[in-house]
Amino acid sequence: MPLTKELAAEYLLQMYQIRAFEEQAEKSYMTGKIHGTMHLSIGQEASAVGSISTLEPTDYIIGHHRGHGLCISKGADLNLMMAEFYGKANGYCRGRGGSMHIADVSGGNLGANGVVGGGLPLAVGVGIGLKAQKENRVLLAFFGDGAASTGAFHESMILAGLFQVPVVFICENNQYAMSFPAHKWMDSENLAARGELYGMPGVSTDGNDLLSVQKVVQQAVDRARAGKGPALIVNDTYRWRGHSKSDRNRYRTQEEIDAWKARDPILKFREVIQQKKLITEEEADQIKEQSYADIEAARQFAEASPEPAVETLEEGVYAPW
Amino acid sequence: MPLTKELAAEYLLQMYQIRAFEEQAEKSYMTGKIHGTMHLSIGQEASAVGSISTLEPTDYIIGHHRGHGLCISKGADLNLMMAEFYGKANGYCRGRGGSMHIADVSGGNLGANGVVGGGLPLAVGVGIGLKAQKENRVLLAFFGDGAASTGAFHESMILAGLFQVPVVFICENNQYAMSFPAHKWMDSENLAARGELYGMPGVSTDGNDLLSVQKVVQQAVDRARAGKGPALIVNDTYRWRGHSKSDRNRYRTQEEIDAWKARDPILKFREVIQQKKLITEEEADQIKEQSYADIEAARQFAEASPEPAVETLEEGVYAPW
Amino acid sequence: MVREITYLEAVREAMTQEMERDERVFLIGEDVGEYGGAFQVSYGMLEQFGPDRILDTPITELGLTGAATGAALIGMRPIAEIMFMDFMTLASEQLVNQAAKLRFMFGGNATVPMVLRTPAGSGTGAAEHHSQSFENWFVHVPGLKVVMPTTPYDVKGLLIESIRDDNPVVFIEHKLLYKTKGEVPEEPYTIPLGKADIKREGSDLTIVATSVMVKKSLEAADQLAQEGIEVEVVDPRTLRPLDTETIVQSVKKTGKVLIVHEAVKTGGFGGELAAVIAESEAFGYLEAPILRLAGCEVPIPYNRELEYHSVPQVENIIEKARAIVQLKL
Amino acid sequence: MVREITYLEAVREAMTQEMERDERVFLIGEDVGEYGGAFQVSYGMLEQFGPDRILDTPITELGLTGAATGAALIGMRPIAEIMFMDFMTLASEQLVNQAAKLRFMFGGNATVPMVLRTPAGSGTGAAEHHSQSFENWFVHVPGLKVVMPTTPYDVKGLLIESIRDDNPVVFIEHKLLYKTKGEVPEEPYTIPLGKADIKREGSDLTIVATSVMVKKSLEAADQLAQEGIEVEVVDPRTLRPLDTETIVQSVKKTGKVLIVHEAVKTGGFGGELAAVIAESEAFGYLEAPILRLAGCEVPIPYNRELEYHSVPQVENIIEKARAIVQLKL
Ligand SMILES: Cc1ncc(C[n+]2csc(CCOP(=O)(O)OP(=O)(O)O)c2C)c(N)n1
Ligand SMILES: Cc1ncc(C[n+]2csc(CCOP(=O)(O)OP(=O)(O)O)c2C)c(N)n1
Ligand SMILES: [Mg+2]
Ligand SMILES: [Mg+2]
Repeated sequence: MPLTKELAAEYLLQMYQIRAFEEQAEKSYMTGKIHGTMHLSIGQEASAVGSISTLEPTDYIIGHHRGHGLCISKGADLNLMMAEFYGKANGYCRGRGGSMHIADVSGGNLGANGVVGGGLPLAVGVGIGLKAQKENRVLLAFFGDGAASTGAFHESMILAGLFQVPVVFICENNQYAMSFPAHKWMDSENLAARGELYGMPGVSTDGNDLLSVQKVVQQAVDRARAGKGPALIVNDTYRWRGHSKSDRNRYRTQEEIDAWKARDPILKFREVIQQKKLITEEEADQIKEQSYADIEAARQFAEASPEPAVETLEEGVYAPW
Repeated sequence: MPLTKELAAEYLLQMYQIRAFEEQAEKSYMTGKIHGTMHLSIGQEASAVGSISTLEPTDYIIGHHRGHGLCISKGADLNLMMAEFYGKANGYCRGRGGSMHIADVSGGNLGANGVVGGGLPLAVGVGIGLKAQKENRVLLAFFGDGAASTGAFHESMILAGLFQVPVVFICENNQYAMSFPAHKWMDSENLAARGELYGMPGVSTDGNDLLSVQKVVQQAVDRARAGKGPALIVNDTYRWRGHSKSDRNRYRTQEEIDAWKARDPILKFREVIQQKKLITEEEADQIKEQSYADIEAARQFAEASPEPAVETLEEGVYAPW
Repeated sequence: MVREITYLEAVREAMTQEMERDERVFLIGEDVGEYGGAFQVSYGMLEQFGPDRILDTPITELGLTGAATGAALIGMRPIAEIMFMDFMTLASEQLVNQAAKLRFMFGGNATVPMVLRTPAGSGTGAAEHHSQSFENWFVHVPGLKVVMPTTPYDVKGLLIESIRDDNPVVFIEHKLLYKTKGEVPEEPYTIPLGKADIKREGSDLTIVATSVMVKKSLEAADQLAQEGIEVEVVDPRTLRPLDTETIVQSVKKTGKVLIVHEAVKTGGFGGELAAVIAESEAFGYLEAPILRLAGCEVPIPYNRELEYHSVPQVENIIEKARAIVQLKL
Repeated sequence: MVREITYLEAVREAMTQEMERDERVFLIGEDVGEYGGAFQVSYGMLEQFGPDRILDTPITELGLTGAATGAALIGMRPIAEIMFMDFMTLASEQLVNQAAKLRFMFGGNATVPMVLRTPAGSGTGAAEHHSQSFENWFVHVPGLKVVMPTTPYDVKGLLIESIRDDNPVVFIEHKLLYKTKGEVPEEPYTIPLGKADIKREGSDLTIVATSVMVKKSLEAADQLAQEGIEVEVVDPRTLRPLDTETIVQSVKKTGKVLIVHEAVKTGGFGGELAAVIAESEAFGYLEAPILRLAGCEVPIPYNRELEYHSVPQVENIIEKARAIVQLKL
C-alpha cells in the first residue's frame, strides 16, 4: 500500500511506543517493581511494525518471549499490556502470564510463548483452522533464530508446506540465541533458502528497514490470503540490550553493539519519511513525545491497578469456571 | 577400493543372506513362531551392503527398525541374530530386544531403534565421543525418509554440522513412511540438498546399485575419518514388502511395486559382476544356495535355543547387575 | 437386545458420529487416512470425510500435537492420534506446556477443546518402544483431563464427552482391548468425565483397577467368588478428574483395598490412588495395608514369556487379593 | 571449620573436580560456555576446560540429550544440562526411550553413564513455562535414577556419585537453593545414591520433604519446637532408588507423617511416598491419615502473590503439621 502521511505517522508512533515501553519495562524492573525476567526488543522495532502493518484487524499473530513490540504493533491496549507486565488483575492475562505470555485472543494476538519454538506447531494448527473456517484470515508466526534450530521448527515447516496453510513464518534473526551466535550454524540467507525445500517461498530482508520488511511480508500475506500457502521470511536485525536481566554480554563486543545501534530502525525510518516530506522534524518529535507520554500513562494505570485476589488463584485452569 | 573376485562374492553372499533372512523371518512369523511385528528390508539389500562395506571392523553403525540387513552387513553372527529374532536367551539381546532392537555393541552395531528418528541424536553423541577418543573411527547412522521429517533429524543435523563429528548420515529413502509418501514433502535430491545448509556435503544416489552406493559412502567415510566432518547421503530405494504385518498396501499400486521389483538390487549386482567376469553363473548360484543354507542353519539354531528364564526378568535394567 | 461392537469400533463410531454432528471436529495423525491407522481405528473415515477432515501427517508427533492445539485455540475441535503412547514423550512439550496451560496463562481468555488419543500397553510383542503405559505423567498436569476406558460402552460415551469437553483431554486406549466386544447403543450418548463405575459389587475387598486391568480383575473376581471371596471392582474411567467419592465409599464398605494397573509401580497412578485413600476418611476403616499390584520395574521386554510376567496377570491378582482378604501379608 | 560455599558453587565444584579427574567427563548444554549457564553454574569452566569439553549447543533439547546418551554408549561420561526443567518435556523421548532403556533392551550389553542436570521450581517470577517441577515423571521410569539434593554438602557428594554411576541419572536442582550456603569439604567425596538423610530428629511427627521443601520444613520445625512439637524431617535425597527403610522407620517411631513437595499434588511423588508407607509395616503404627502438602492444581502464575500461594510455604507446613499432631483433621 502507498505510504501516506497518516500511515507514516502511525508507524513512527508505534515504533516509538515500543521503544518507550521497553525502556519503561527496564526502569520498572530496575526499581524492583517487577519480579521475574523480561526480554527487550529495542532495536527490533521495524521488524514488528513493518510485518504487522500488513495485516487486517481480523488477522492473527503468534509471538515469542521477546514479544512486547509485537503486541503493540497488533494494537494492544497499552494500559492493559503494562498492567499485565506488572502482573495486575486487570492485565490482559489477569496477571497470570506477565511479560512472556501477553495475549489478546479476541484481538487476534494468540500470545507470546516461554518455550522457544513453542509457538510454531501452534501456528500450523491455527493455519489449518483458518483454512477450514474459510474467512480468508492469515496468521503471522514470529520466532527467533534460536527457535529455528529446534525440532519444532522443522516439523512445523513440513506440516505448513504440506497443508499449505495461510501462515507467514517470520524469523526475527537478531544474530544470537542468548549467547549462541546464529552464524555458527546459519545466516539469514541460509535460513531463508530452506523455505523452498519446505515447499514455500523463502526470503530474507533488512529487518531494520521497516519499508523493506513491509514489502516482503505484504507479498507473503497476499499470497497466503489468496490461498497460495505459507511463506518463510527472515528479518535480519539485532537486539541492543542483553538477552535478559541475567545477561552479562560476555559473548559479543561493544563495537558490534555500537555498529548496530548506528543502524537504529527508528531513526532510519524517520529520515526516510522526512526526506519524502511525509512528516516534519517537529511532527516527528511530537510523535516521539506522545509515545513516551502514552507509556507513562500506561505505567500510572498499571501501578494504580489492583493485584489479583489470592482466592482467584485456581480460576482459569479449566473451562468453564 | 577395487572390486576383487573375493569382494564381489562377499557382497553377493551378504545380499543373499539378507534376502534369505527376511524371507525366513516372514515364514517364521506366518507360522506363528514369532509374536510381535517386524519390518522387512527386501529390496534394500544394496543400500545396506554397499554402505557398510566401506567400514573397518572397528567402526560403528546405528540402525533403525528395518535393520536386519544392516546387522548382517555389519557382520552379525546369523545364529545369534536369528536367536534374538526368536526372543531366545542366547540372542544378541538375551531375547529382550527382538527384531526391532538387535544390537551388538562390542561388534560396533549400536542397535536398531523402535523410535523413528530415535537413533539420530544418539549418532551425534557417538560422533562427539569418537572425536574425543581420537582413534579415527567413524559411524554410519541409518534412518528412513520418515525419520527425516522428525524434529530429531533437524536438531541432530545441526549439532553434527556444528561439532563436525565423524558421522555419515544415510537416509534409506524407500519412498514411504508406512503409508505416507515421501514425495508429498520431499524427494531424494531435495533431502540431499539440505546437507549443505546443515554444514556438510549432501548427495543422493541409486540405492539399488551397490557400487554407486559404495562409491559415495566411501568418499564420505574417508572425509569423516580424515577429520573433515559429517555428510548426508540419500540412498533412493524401495521396500518390496508391506511396512509391517499390519500393512494392507492400500496406499500404493501393484504396478509401482512390480516396477521396483524389476530393479532388484541383487540381480543388478549379479549382472555387473558376471559381465566383469568376477564370478560365474554357477558360482553365483552356489553363493545363493550357501546363503539360504546359512539362514536355515540359523533358524535351526534359534529354534533349538532356550527361552530366557523368567527369574532373569529384571536383569540388565541397571548397571552393575 | 443392544448391538455388540468392539472397543475399536466404538472409538471409530464416536469419532464418526461427532464429525457428522459438528464440522469443527477433525482427525489428525500419522497414517490415519488411507492406512486407517496402525490399528485400523479410523479405517474408512477418509472415504467418508475426505482429506480436509482426516489429516495424514508425516512423522511429527510434536508438530501434530501442537497443530491440534493451535486449531483448538481458534475454535476448531481436533482429535489428534499418537500412534503409540511411547511417542507421547515426543508430543509432551506441546501437550503439557501449551495445550494444558494456554487457558490459564492467558487469564482464562482462551479455550483449547481437543482430544489426544493414543493406545498404551504391552502384550503384543512389540517390545520396549511400543508397549509403555505412563498415564500418571498426564494426571500430574493441571489443565489436562485424562480418560482411560475399559469397555466398548464406556469408550463411546466417554470419547463423545471428551470431544465435546472444552478442555484438552488425553484419551488412553489399550491395544489388547481393541478387539473385545460389548453392547453399545447405536445413537450417540455421553458419560460424564470424573465418574467412576463400579464394574462389580462385592463386600470383602475393593479392587481399584484401570484399563485392561479392570478386565483381568473381573476375571479374578469371578474365580475368587467360587472361594466365597466377594470382590468389588471399581473402574475410575477418568483418572483426572478422579471420582474420589466412589472409591472412598467402596473402601469404607470393604475395609480392604488392592490397586491394580499395568504401568510400572514406582511413580505410577497407583501411588495417587493409595494417597487419596490414605488421606481420606476411609483411612479409619482400613483393616489392611493399601496394596498395589502393578508393572515390574523393567522396560517391556520382547520375549513373550518375559513380557507376560512383566505386568500383572489374573493369577497374580487372585493371589494378592486372597492374601489381603485372609490378612496373610 | 569447613569452608562454606553456595549450592550453585557446589554443583560447579563437583563437575570441575570430576572433569579434572576423568577426561571422559564433559559438559554439554545451551549457553553453558561463555555465558556460564543461565544461572552461572558453569561460569569459568569454558576457560578451564576449553570448547572440546564444554560444549555449547543451539536450542536442541532433544538433540543434546540424545547426544549425551550416544556419547555415554561408547564410553564417555557426559553431563548434560537442560536450562529449565520445563524443557525436559522436549528431552524426554531420548531420556526415557533411549538412555533409560538401551542397556536392558540390548540384554545388559550396553552401559549409559550420564547425568542430566536441570533446575526446577518456582519463586523467581518466571511464570508458567519456567517454573515447573515434575520429578515424578522420571521416578516412573525404570533404568533412570533420580536425585534431588537440598544442601550444598549433599549437592557435591551426590553429583560426584552420579557422575561416577554407570547409569543415567536425572539430577534436579532448585533455583531458589542456588544461592544458599553451607559447609562443603574442598576435596572430592561421594554420597551413595539411595540413602535418605534425617535432616532433623523428632518424635511427634515425620515430615518427608524434597528439595526446597526440606528447607521450609526445617524452618517450620524450628517454630513448632517452640510449641513443644518435635518434628523429624526426612530428606530422601534420591527419589529413585528410594530409601524406603529410613522413611518407614521414622514413621514407625512418630506414628504420624506429612509429605511435602513443591510439584503439583495430584500424580506427584507424594503419592509414591504415601503408597510406600501405606503398604509397609509402618501402616500398623499410623495414628493419623497420611497427609500430603504440595503444589496447588494450577500452572505457576506470574503474579508474585499468586505464585507464592501456589506452592507450600512455611506457614502452611506449620499449620498442617500442627493439625496432624493435635489430630485436628
Ligand atoms: C525450548 C527452550 N529452550 C531454552 C529456553 C531458554 N531461552 C529463552 S530465550 C532463549 C534464546 C532464544 O533465542 P531466539 O529464538 O533467537 O530469540 P531471541 O531471544 O534472540 O529473541 C533461550 C535459550 C527456552 N525458553 N525454551
Ligand atoms: C516417533 C515414531 N512415530 C511413529 C512410529 C510408528 N512407525 C514405525 S515405522 C514408521 C515409518 C517409518 O518410515 P521410515 O523412516 O521411512 O522407515 P521405513 O519404515 O520406510 O523403512 C512409523 C510411522 C515410530 N516407530 N516412531
Ligand atoms: Mg535471537
Ligand atoms: Mg521409508
